[in-house]
Amino acid sequence: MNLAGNSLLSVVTFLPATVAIFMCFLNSEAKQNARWIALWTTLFTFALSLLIWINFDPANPDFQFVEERAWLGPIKYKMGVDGISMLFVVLTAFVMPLCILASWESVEDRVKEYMIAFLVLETLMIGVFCALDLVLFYIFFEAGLIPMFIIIGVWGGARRVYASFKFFLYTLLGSVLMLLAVLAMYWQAGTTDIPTLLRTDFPVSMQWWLWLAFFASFAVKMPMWPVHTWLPDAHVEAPTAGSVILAAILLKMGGYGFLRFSLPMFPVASVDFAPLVFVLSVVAIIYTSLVALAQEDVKKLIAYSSVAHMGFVTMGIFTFSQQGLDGAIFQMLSHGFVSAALFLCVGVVYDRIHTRDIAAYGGLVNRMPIYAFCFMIFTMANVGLPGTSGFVGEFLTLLAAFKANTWVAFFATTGVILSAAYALYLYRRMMYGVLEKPKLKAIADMTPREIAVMAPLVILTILFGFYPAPILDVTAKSVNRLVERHDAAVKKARAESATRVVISPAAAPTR
Amino acid sequence: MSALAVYAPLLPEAILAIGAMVLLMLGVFRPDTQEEAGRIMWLAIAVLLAAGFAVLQGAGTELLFAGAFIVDSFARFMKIVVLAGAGVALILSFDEMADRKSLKFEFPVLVLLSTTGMMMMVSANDLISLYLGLELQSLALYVVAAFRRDSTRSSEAGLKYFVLGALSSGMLLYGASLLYGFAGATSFEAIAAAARAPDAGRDMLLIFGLVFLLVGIAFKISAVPFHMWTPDVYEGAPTPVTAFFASAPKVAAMALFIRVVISVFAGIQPQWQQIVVFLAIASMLLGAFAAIRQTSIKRLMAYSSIANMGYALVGLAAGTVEGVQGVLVYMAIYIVMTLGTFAVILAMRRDGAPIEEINELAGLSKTNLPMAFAMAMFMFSMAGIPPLAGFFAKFYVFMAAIKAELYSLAVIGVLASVVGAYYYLRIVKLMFFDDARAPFEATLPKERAVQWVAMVLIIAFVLPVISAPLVDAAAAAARTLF
Amino acid sequence: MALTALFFYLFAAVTVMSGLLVIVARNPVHAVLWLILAFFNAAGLFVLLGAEFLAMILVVVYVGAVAVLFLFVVMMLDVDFASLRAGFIRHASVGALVGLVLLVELIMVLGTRVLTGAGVGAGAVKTAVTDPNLTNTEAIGRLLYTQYVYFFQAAGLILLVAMIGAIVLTLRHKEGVRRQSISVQNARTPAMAVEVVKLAPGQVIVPSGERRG
Amino acid sequence: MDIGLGHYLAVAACLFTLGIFGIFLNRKNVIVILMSVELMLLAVNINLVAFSSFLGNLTGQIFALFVLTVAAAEAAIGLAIVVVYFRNRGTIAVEDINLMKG
Amino acid sequence: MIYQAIVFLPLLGALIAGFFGRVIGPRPAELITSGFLVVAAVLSWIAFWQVGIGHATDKITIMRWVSSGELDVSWAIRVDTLTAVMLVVVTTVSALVHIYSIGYMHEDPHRQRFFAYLSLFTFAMLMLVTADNFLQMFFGWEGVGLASYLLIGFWYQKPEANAAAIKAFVVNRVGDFGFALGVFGVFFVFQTISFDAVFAAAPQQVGKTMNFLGYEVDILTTLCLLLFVGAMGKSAQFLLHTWLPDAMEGPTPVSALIHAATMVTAGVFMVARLSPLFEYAPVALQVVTLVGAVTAFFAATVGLVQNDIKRVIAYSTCSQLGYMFAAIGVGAYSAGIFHLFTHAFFKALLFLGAGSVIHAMHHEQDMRHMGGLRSKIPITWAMMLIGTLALTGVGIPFVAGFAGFHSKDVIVEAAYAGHTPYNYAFWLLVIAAFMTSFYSWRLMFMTFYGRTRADHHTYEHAHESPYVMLVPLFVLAAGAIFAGFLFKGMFVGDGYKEFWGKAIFEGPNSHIMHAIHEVPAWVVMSPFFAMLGGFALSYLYYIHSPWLPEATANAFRPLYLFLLNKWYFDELYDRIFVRPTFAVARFLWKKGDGAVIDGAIDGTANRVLVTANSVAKLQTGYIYHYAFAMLIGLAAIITWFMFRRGGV
Repeated sequence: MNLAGNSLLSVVTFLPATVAIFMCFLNSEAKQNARWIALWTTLFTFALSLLIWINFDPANPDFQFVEERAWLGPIKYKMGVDGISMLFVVLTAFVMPLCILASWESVEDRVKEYMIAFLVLETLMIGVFCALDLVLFYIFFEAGLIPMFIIIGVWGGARRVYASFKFFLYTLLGSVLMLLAVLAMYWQAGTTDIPTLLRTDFPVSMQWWLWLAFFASFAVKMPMWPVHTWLPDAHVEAPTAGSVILAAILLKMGGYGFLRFSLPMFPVASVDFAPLVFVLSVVAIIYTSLVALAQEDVKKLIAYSSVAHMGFVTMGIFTFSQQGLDGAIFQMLSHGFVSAALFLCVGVVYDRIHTRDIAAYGGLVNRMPIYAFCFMIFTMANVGLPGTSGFVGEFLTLLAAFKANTWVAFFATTGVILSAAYALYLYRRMMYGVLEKPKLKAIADMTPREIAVMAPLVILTILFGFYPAPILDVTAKSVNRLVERHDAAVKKARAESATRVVISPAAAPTR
Repeated sequence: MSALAVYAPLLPEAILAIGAMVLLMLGVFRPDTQEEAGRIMWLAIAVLLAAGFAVLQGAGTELLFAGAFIVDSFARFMKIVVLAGAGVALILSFDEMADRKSLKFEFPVLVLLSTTGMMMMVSANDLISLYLGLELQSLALYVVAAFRRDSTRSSEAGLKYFVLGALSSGMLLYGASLLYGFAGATSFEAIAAAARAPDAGRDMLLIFGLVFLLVGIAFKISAVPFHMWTPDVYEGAPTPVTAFFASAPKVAAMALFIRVVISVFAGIQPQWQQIVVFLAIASMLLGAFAAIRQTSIKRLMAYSSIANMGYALVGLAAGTVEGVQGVLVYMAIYIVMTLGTFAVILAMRRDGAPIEEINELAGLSKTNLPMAFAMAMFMFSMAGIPPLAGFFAKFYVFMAAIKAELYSLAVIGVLASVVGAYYYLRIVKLMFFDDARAPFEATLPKERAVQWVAMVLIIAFVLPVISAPLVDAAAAAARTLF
Repeated sequence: MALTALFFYLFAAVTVMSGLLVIVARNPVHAVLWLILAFFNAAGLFVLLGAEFLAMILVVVYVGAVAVLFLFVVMMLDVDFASLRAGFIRHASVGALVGLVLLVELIMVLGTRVLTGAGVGAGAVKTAVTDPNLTNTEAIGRLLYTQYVYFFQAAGLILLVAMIGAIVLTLRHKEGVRRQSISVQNARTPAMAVEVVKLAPGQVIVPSGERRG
Repeated sequence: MDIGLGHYLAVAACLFTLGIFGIFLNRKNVIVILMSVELMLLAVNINLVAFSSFLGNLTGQIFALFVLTVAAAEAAIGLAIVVVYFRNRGTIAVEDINLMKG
Repeated sequence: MIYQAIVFLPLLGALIAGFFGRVIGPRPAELITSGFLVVAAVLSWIAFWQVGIGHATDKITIMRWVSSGELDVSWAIRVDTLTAVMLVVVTTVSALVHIYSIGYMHEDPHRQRFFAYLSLFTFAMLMLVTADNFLQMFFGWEGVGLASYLLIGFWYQKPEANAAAIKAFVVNRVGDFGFALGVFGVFFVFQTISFDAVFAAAPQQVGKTMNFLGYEVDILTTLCLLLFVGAMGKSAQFLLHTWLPDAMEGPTPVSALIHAATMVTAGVFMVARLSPLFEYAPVALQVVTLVGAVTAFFAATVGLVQNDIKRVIAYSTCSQLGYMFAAIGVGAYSAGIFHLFTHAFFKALLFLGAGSVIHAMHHEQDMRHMGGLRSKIPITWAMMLIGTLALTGVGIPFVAGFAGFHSKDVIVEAAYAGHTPYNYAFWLLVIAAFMTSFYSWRLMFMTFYGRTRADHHTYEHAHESPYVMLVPLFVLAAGAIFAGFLFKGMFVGDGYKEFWGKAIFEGPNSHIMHAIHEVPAWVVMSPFFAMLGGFALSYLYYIHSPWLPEATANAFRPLYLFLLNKWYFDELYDRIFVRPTFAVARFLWKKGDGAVIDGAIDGTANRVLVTANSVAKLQTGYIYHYAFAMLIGLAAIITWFMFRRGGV
């Protein structure tokens, strides 16, 4: 446990930002230097994050690698990971070098600043998953908006201004309400320490409001229908690596938030609001799948499919069962590299043809077999084919959903059909057919650098499809305890309300 | 000697007043040149420093002149902020005025006298000292607003500020007279004691006094709907003067506001709370909305300061120790952000004059990245995005509001902050996303220093080294009022 | 008693009437004159209230200085009086309504005010009580230079600011206006004053001293 | 028919309202606005003196004294600003004072 | 070890051919994959021997897979007779198709990929048949779907192939939708998805109900029906059959392997595998029978008028799958599986033979452009003849015959013995048998007999296929001839119980296997006469009076068109599913996301801007307005307190 000292998490978290600060003093002309420094930093961070995984004790459901320091009065600097959060840290650290590599040639303008933005973003994202103090979490959660805003706005596409503003204001609007809830929790519980809050029973009527406030934030971040429309715009306009980060990591923060806060801290409200989440999830799955079917822009299509996949996540989370939660976490992780991979794939052809219009492609397999292979793997993972990582999460969440509500499972499972339709339709339009567009005649297959980016993703997609145990084992104990505590809390609250004069939930006093 | 020692708490004010007079003499009897005026400027900064040092010497709560003058931790905190604001504003005014060959020794003298007035406001513990301090401050400010007397805009700014200021001080005085009638005395203790009487809240004399008095002070912190002067005056006044307007006087007026409601009207908290909530909501909303369509940076900053005052009032509305602490932290951070922003604005010069239009910032990141970065940090901080200091400022006031169960106020506040974020983002967008224009002239060392210091403070606020002293001092200061 | 009442109503009515005329007068010069009348009558009210010193000050300072200053500026600025007052009525109705509401409320609350003693002035500091043995002026003077010396000094600073402000804003060193500098004049040497020029026959002298002040 | 505090306060209230009225009713001449302010201050002074007299307490009168002092200073500065403005614009009509708005 | 080898050798082959195909070249890739498959096939026969005769059932756990809470699923190989039968079918046909493909695909530049896909398919199919739990079965289920998709779309430059591939995948997904729900339901009810545990617990659930979509429904019936939806999709049963004919866009060996012999039978296999569940869900079984019988009839009617040689066989496959389901539905699992077994041989034979014809005709598939080929490609003709004889069930009643004779007759008897209402299953199947005979012979006659209708050039260059293609035909022909006769005893004979062991469960009330032997003689004879009738009619139409088909078609034009257009299923589905889906998709995108949600957001933003404008307009620049604002503020606050009397 103490192998890497007690501040491994802090090191992993702040290493990229520290390097970013030093990079500020780098000569702007030395583009290559900036790239290499960023690459080595992210790789080293990834290596360190693997150290976390190696030293992580899956049998222990508690927070591990805990660090605690005094900070701002009642707000402490407290970091730690458990089975729920640890893998997100690794995922973030894993995706980062790929992003740097993916931007190697496509970003020529203001390279140093680009790399700095990404490194800072990495720190903030890892911080979100490590923070064990509510305010600290909020700071990391929210601060990520700044570099992302800059990344979309500076290096983005034609409508980047609209997209970046939409992204920023949409998510800000969601999270400011959460901030108020955080404060209310602080006054109620007297602390913002997450482990303590996890054991705090909030009054039921308060839970409702807190839950709604957190929901506002996480639903936007997820994003859930109908607050998802920032995502297609942001994805489409962001540079490839930006889309990757958005899809792979930022979307996961919402789901992580549900797991870390909404479920364990407001168990009764979660149960009460579960039908709402189910409805929204199901609508997200069907609605956005359908919308994806109609897309003419590759990135938009993938973005919409992300929304649909996140629908499975929220659905799984609110089944309150081991399978549902395991599945949701797995789905998030899997989506983390699958959607990242899909965006990277789009980036590969975008770098060559500079269009995201599906109609501009066709018959790519003729000249780009390796690319077509990778794309096929990820398409299949996106479709949720067994044997790819995309399947496990989807299956577990649906399995749990059936237990919770057959209607939900019924409608959500139709997503299986729709996802096949839009994904294969996309593949067909881009890859298959005769290569007849003049622009594509000379298109070249993936370069070794691009293959180096894709290969690990392909391997992981397949590996975790066949052998998901490394992930499921890590999450099992923590999830198990979460579920048990949740059940106990709900039972207790129900017993209490039964002994009191029954107040209908709709008439719950509004504080 | 020992007789004089009694007056030790008055030392900072005395230093300022005497310093101002000495500098005035120097200015009058030395040749009327730019160099000489510059020297006097430096001396004025030295006087401010000395006063600040004197403020730090005090401890505990001390009363002078039969209780008309009070020095406590709260006053000391606010005085330091005021002095810092005034000092930095002076530093920022050098180059701009020197460039226009309009450096005059009267300017630092007036700033010093105005600062003296602010110090008196902060220490006021009597309606008369409140009024005199306020007027000393205001009269000097009227003059500096119109300071560029050959400029139509500047004199219009001065005129508007003066007319409305006179109106507001009339209202304030009317309120003061009613309070005097109500309590039979002008000292805060007496009024507080009277207001604590059981049915005081139903006595309309007291209520009217409260309303008129608060309206007068609300004008000074430019809370809506008493804010109307702010955008015009900010726009018209010379930019360094605007920087000054946006910083120290706001702090002093806020200090006054806090002391009046917390220690004078403690007995009728529900009543003043309603007023403060109204002012806070109106200010936050108007500040957020009206700023969106602005094209002038200074007007934008005016609306921004209106909104910021609204947020500060959110903390005050709570009426608790946490609330006051929040306001104090907010004001301190606000000063840093504002002066930093003005340092950037003043540093961006084309054709020998600082820019006025927001659009001229376009593409700044390509021509001067460090400055664009600093500006972006200030903007994000103003928008309240963590981990920048502006977030913590809002954090503390909303924390207090939540504790006081002012939920709807808090919700409106955060929603307004999202609207407000839009126009801050717009500036970042102009600087980073848009195409570059001609680069600005070489930046000025003083402005650069100010903007760097401010930026470092804003970013490094997450470090306890920076934030803890401020937060602790604010807490201590807030406690003395209760 | 009745006399007091009579005088009160006289002074009060004239004060308010002239106050009204100040704001509705077409000619600003008239307005200033109405203002002076209002001040005089207010001074009368002060006398009724036993504040002789203030009444005097009001007349001396206000009528003697401030109002005259107004008059001076009004006349100096030479405004085209004929065109004034044209657009008086435009938003007057709404404004009048709001003003009226305010007035009614103020009079409702204050106009009926009687000092009951209870609650009012409960914690009043007793140091400034009127001493029947002293004249009003003397009593004020004693207080002003002892307990209220701080305010006195502050008022001094305010006047200083007013002075600096007025000077800094209005004093102009007009270009092209010749000023007398006595020290320079006294220090003049013949060399500075006289220029010796050697002339060739028929040559014309261009006076060079013309350009120097 | 006793003249009480209320009478004086009512007179002051009338003057005060007139003062306020004068400010936003006047469209033509800034100086009249300054005079309106003087009316307001006069109202305040009547208030203070009346209270002082009825409370038997001199503070009000002293306050009024300071108000007079400050009012004089204010008038000086106000007129100075008006003069400066007039020099720049050649007018002091209130309706012309709107270079800056929005 | 032998089982692992059987299952993973194809995977290994697929990986080698797929990843290193371009390095090692096409020929080694072909040889490696085919070689591995041959080995696997041989091993499968050994396994069949061990299990079928030696009753050496086994269960081999390979690796943990998904474990989450109570759910604990491993990769495992379940070996029992059912598995063994399927292993034999899959590996044998697959090996033969691999070999055949060496010849058939020898001009294709992407042969490595083709072989990789074939082997990958085989692997997935083997995973399916060896599954020990629902999840692994689902894996195989979807895996074969993927391989099918890849292989149908193998000629990716053909738009029709791509469309057919997507159609196959998506329609299969519709079935999988039901299958998946079934699996979820199984887990919900049993807390496990391992076969053994579920089967053991099934009897306790008899008669119990659960809530499904708001209705209280019988547990086992519901689960079985859901699972059967999956089978319908995969086995192209009525309503979900539309993908199968289109799948003929793929290379013909693919049709033989996937769309005749193996994958499409997965549904049959699944229902048989789940017999311990279905046996307790009689309602579900009745549905199975109904769907099977209707499919058998429906597909046969369509087959009557198709002109594409592969489509005829495809509809025939569809129809034959209906037979299998009909058998299973009445409880005669072993009969169904037996037909599956024999069908694999003769249908693969027919497809490969058709492939040989197509090969000879330079990828001409329309029978109207064939004819008279017997002399050109006699070996193919002979093979096709054997296949037709087997398919139509030629044999001597009560004695022996071709493979189809044995298996199909058992099914018809079972359908009779199953006592469906009005014996509808029996009659539908008999009529279907008649039609089967008709269209099979029609195919033979149109292709090989009469005067050729092919263009001269093609006809002249028609040539017999190479031996690498013919040898697999020989093997399959042997199977088509002898499989029924040889294995009848084992599969459905007296020793069937011993042979199947626990692999197939028969409910305590199930006497169908006995009843089969006691059906009246006319019942036994009926398929024979149907077959004869079909042959006779076909001869009349296509040899004796070739003008008759057109005359009949003209006489019954609506009916003809109805059949020719496959009962208008594609059009119908296009109208009610595909087009509305795209319309709705577009609507949701443009109107839902675009107009409503983004409209609301942009509208809010616009409102903010408008408000901002009006707020900014308040700032008029006039002092008196500013003062007025202050006055209003003041008056408002004062009035507020006046009305509340200072109270709160």
